[in-house]
Amino acid sequence: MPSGPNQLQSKIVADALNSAIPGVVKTLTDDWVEVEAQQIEECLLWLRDSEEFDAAQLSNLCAVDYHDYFMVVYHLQSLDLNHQIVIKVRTQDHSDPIIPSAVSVYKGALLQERETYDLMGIKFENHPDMRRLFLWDGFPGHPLRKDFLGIGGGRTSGLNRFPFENESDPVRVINQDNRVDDSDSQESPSSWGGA
Amino acid sequence: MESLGVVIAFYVLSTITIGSALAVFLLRNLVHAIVLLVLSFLGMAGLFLTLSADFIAISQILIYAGAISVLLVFAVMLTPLGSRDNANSLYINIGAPVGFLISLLIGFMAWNTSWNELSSNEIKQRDFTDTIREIGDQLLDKHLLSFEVASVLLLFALVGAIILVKEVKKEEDLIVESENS
Amino acid sequence: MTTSEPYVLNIGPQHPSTHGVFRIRVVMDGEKIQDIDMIVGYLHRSMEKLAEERTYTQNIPFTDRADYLAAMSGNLGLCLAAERLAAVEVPDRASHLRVIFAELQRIASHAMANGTLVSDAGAWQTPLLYMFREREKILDLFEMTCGARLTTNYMRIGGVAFEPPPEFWPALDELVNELPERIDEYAQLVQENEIFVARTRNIGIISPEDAINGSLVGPALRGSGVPWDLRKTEPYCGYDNFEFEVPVGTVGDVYDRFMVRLEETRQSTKIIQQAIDSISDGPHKTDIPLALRPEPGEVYGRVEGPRGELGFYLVSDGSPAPYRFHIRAPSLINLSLLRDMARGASLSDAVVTLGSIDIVVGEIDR
Amino acid sequence: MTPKIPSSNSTSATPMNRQIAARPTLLGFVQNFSIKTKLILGILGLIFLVGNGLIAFIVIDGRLDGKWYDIRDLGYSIEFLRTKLASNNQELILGYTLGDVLAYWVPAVIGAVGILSFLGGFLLIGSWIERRLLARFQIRTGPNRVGPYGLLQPIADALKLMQKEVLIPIGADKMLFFLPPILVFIPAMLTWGPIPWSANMSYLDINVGLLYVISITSLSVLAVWMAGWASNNHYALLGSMRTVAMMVSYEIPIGLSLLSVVLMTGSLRLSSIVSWQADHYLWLALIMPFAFFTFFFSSTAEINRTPNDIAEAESEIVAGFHTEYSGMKAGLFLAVELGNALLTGALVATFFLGGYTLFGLENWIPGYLILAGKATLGYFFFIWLRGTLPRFRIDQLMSFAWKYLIPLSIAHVLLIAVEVSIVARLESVEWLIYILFVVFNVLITIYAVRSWAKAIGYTSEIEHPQQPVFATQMGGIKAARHIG
Repeated sequence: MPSGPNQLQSKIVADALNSAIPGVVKTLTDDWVEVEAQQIEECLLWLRDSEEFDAAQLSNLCAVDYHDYFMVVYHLQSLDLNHQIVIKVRTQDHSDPIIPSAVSVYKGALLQERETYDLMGIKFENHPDMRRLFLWDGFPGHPLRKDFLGIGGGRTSGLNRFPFENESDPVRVINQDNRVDDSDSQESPSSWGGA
Repeated sequence: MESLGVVIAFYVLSTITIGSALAVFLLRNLVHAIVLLVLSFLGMAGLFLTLSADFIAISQILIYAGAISVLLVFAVMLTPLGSRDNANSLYINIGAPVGFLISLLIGFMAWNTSWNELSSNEIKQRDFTDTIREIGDQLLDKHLLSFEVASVLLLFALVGAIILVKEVKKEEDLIVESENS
Repeated sequence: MTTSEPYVLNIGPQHPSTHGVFRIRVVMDGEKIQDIDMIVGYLHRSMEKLAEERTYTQNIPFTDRADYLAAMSGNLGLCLAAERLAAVEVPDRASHLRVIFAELQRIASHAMANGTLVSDAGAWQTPLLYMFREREKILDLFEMTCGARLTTNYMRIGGVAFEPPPEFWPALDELVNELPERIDEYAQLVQENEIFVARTRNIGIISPEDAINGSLVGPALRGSGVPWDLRKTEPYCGYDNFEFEVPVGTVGDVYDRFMVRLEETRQSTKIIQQAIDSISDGPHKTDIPLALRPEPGEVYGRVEGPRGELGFYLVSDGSPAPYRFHIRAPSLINLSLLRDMARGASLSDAVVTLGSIDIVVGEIDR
Repeated sequence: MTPKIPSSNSTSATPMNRQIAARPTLLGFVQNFSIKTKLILGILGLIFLVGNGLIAFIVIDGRLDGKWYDIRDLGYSIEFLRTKLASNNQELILGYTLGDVLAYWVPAVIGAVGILSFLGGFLLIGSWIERRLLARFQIRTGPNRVGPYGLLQPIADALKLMQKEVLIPIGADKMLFFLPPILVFIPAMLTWGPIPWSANMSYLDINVGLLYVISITSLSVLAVWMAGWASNNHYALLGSMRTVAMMVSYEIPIGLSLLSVVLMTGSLRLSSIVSWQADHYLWLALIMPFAFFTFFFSSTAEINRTPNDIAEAESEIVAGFHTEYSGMKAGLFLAVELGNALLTGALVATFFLGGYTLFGLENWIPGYLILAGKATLGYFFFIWLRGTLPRFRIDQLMSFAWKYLIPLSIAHVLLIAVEVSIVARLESVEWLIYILFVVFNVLITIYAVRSWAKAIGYTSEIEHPQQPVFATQMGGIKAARHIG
């Protein structure tokens, strides 16, 4: 049984997806369908335009850190048919995850993908404006990762000190490549990037 | 002939007028030059006042200090940042002889005019209280033709400005030129 | 030669019309906007990270501080999601109380949104303060019930924290009785104002297709003519037992969004009245374990907050704290289309458009 | 059933509400006076009125010289004092006698001190009035902490502003940044010159008074532009350019509306305009309502008041041209704004509402009190607008000026010119003609404004209401995507 009240049976979604784009579904549970990472854009486009599913709106996009890999979760919904579809994507590696962007399909993914990149460090390919959203450029690390602050592998991720407290901080050493640059360097619109 | 106050006022106002006009010429900063030009206009208005020409003085303030300066402000604001300096030295080779010739002309005319020197008694008798009615009468009576010609000219300028604005969308500089002229 | 040079205008982080510490860098050509870039994060508190260290109940105060103008709705969203995750039943009286408080919060929040919108249009705070009149009374009711006016922290997993005090009910009756009249007054104050109408009609139009594709929710989506309201489509807390209408705009401009909000406050009054009439005796809370340990799994619970779909994506690994706690912030996602709307508009229109989207910076940044 | 226990004091359930309910009010204070106090206050008020009336009577009756100061009377005054002081007719300085000096300086000082102290007093009390009134419009209390009923609030504000540091932004043009707060003050003060405060009571009763008013007020543009330019701030520059554009546009309707005034009264001298209205027992606002409206509306644009306060539109460009000014410099801008509002009230009163006259009442009440009352009424009206209306957009304002006000003003000038020539030919039944004109002008103004608006393609937004529809009327939620 799917957990959401109006959620579609993921089996139906998976079958339809597989018949449209062969071999795209990787795993599937009651709740969600996991699809091939490189084909997510295609998948979403098909779901959006199909008569049967009509996933017109991207309701929510976020990512979950499972220590070894990330799951990016797409909550789609149809406003006509009043149902929800949950699609997931697993990233290949944990250190530098990259998946295709959904902005070309859903404009609403614009800020959500930037947020995910900022806090989780997942890069979205072909996103028109892939910059950090909340934190400043040069912030060391991505705070929502379970191994933020270098306490890798452990279950707890306590933020025991702020990254910039003093120079001799070991945390500082880990992130020494990233320089803190909070200056207003983007005076000209051309350097803002994006469409 | 004149009371001392008027004489003092004349010299102070002339100093202000000529001084600020010179500064307009010499200053590098175009914006400062505009401000000083307005000061020069105001000094001129004061000079008119010393001659009991109240209407002309007020018109000087209204038209030159109030309106022309705003026009200049617009011109400056529409000028690109790079050329916003008082580039007078560029044209000094042409400007100096032209200016010299003009002042020569004015001087010659001043010399040549038979000034109607009024005695202080005559001045006292003359009524300066209602210059404006006299000006109005003169304009609509003796100088009616020139008055009408001037108004038609202004109408042409107005229509021309509108046509320029409507037509030339890509070359906005023409608009400013028409405003400046 | 004259050319017009584009220049960069920094609107915010401290600016009267950004409603908080929100910053927009605008490339302007005279009065026209060529391009904008939003810079958010001045109020970022990393709530989602902090929440992974706390139990579900301990996370409820975070929702107060996310959307600080609609704390009750945030409380409700988290509680509903956690209840679904842990399979907790809610007593009927608690559901009714939740509906009453959530709808009161909606009225208060819409009053704020509409008031600030008119202020952005240049009315010197008069409509804002008029709309604050009812908001004050609602906040008084909150204060009576849970001791706080903004950060209420009132709902709990399995019900609500407190039974309202005895003087709450007559005050609520009085408020509900006078509200329709007051809302008519606001409608008249603004609708018959030619200047306001001229400033908002046909400004910042969003087409229904764009609104859906841009993930717009709430009054922003309904203003564009899409009848979508989670209280109708995915009823929670027994909303299917109440009769109310979903107002929908016809053009999709600023004025429509304003009017949709105003009409929603009317409908909320109706819902509150029905909830008062149908509330029954009983416990206001079911007892749950102090450290709730839901089964491993995930849930995406959502409510129709004042700003639209307020979602909570919770992932449990069986421990008392959520493994992942994500807030789907409508304020942030509604801004997806701001750049498209602002391009080519004048500065004054952009300000009004931003006001009509009704952002809360606490929720954007979290 | 539900535990709805009735409670008597439900509205004052919170401590804050109780505190608010217990707060004293001005009305309550007056009502709580004993009957004796009320009587004494009433008698004092009567004495004040009667005393003023007596003074006015003496002044008007010629027992004292009614002339206060007038540049045209300088010569007469000098002669008068010269003869009076003939015994002491020795040269004092630079050929001037004591009589000359006195005749020049005494009235000048009296007039300047009079006007400035009135203005200064008003600037102090005016900000209190504005804040209290606005608070009343906005159902709040307003300043009520400093002094009785917050009356000392303006002084506290001024002290606060004086203590604050005056910042000069990096990259500012220091000279131009320093000047504007002073420069905006000059036109604001000078414009008070030709306004007649009472019969023969005018600081500068020149025969080009009306032109003087227009030209001096147009000077403040430059100060505003300098402030915006020198601040090195985009908000300030935007605000100042908006001001410049708007002032240039709105000076034309102002000039045209005043032109009709000149046509009708046949004089540019402000005291003559007032006495024309007094002689005919007819306010110009009645006979030319369009000019009255145009002048009032355009004045709101000139002095940056709502609904035309786009130059310092708070929600858009923070504070407009004085964004970067702090401390007392910002205070000066605010004071000028306030003074200008009062000045505009006085100008409207002088041009259109009979100035210091009030249908013969000016013989019993001093004219300056009547004028101050009318000016304050205008100021009240500005506060009212500020508490009520939103702001126009700049393009809306511009098109309003160029498309509506200017063409209609030109037509209006023609209309008034025709009417003046009719009056000149039918002087015997002048009063009847004027009554006819009042009725005709009101009707033609309404008709012309409506038909012009229609001709130019304007449709009232309110007449075509745009209401949200309900989802059930649209066929429910399912129709979501297919709405046109």
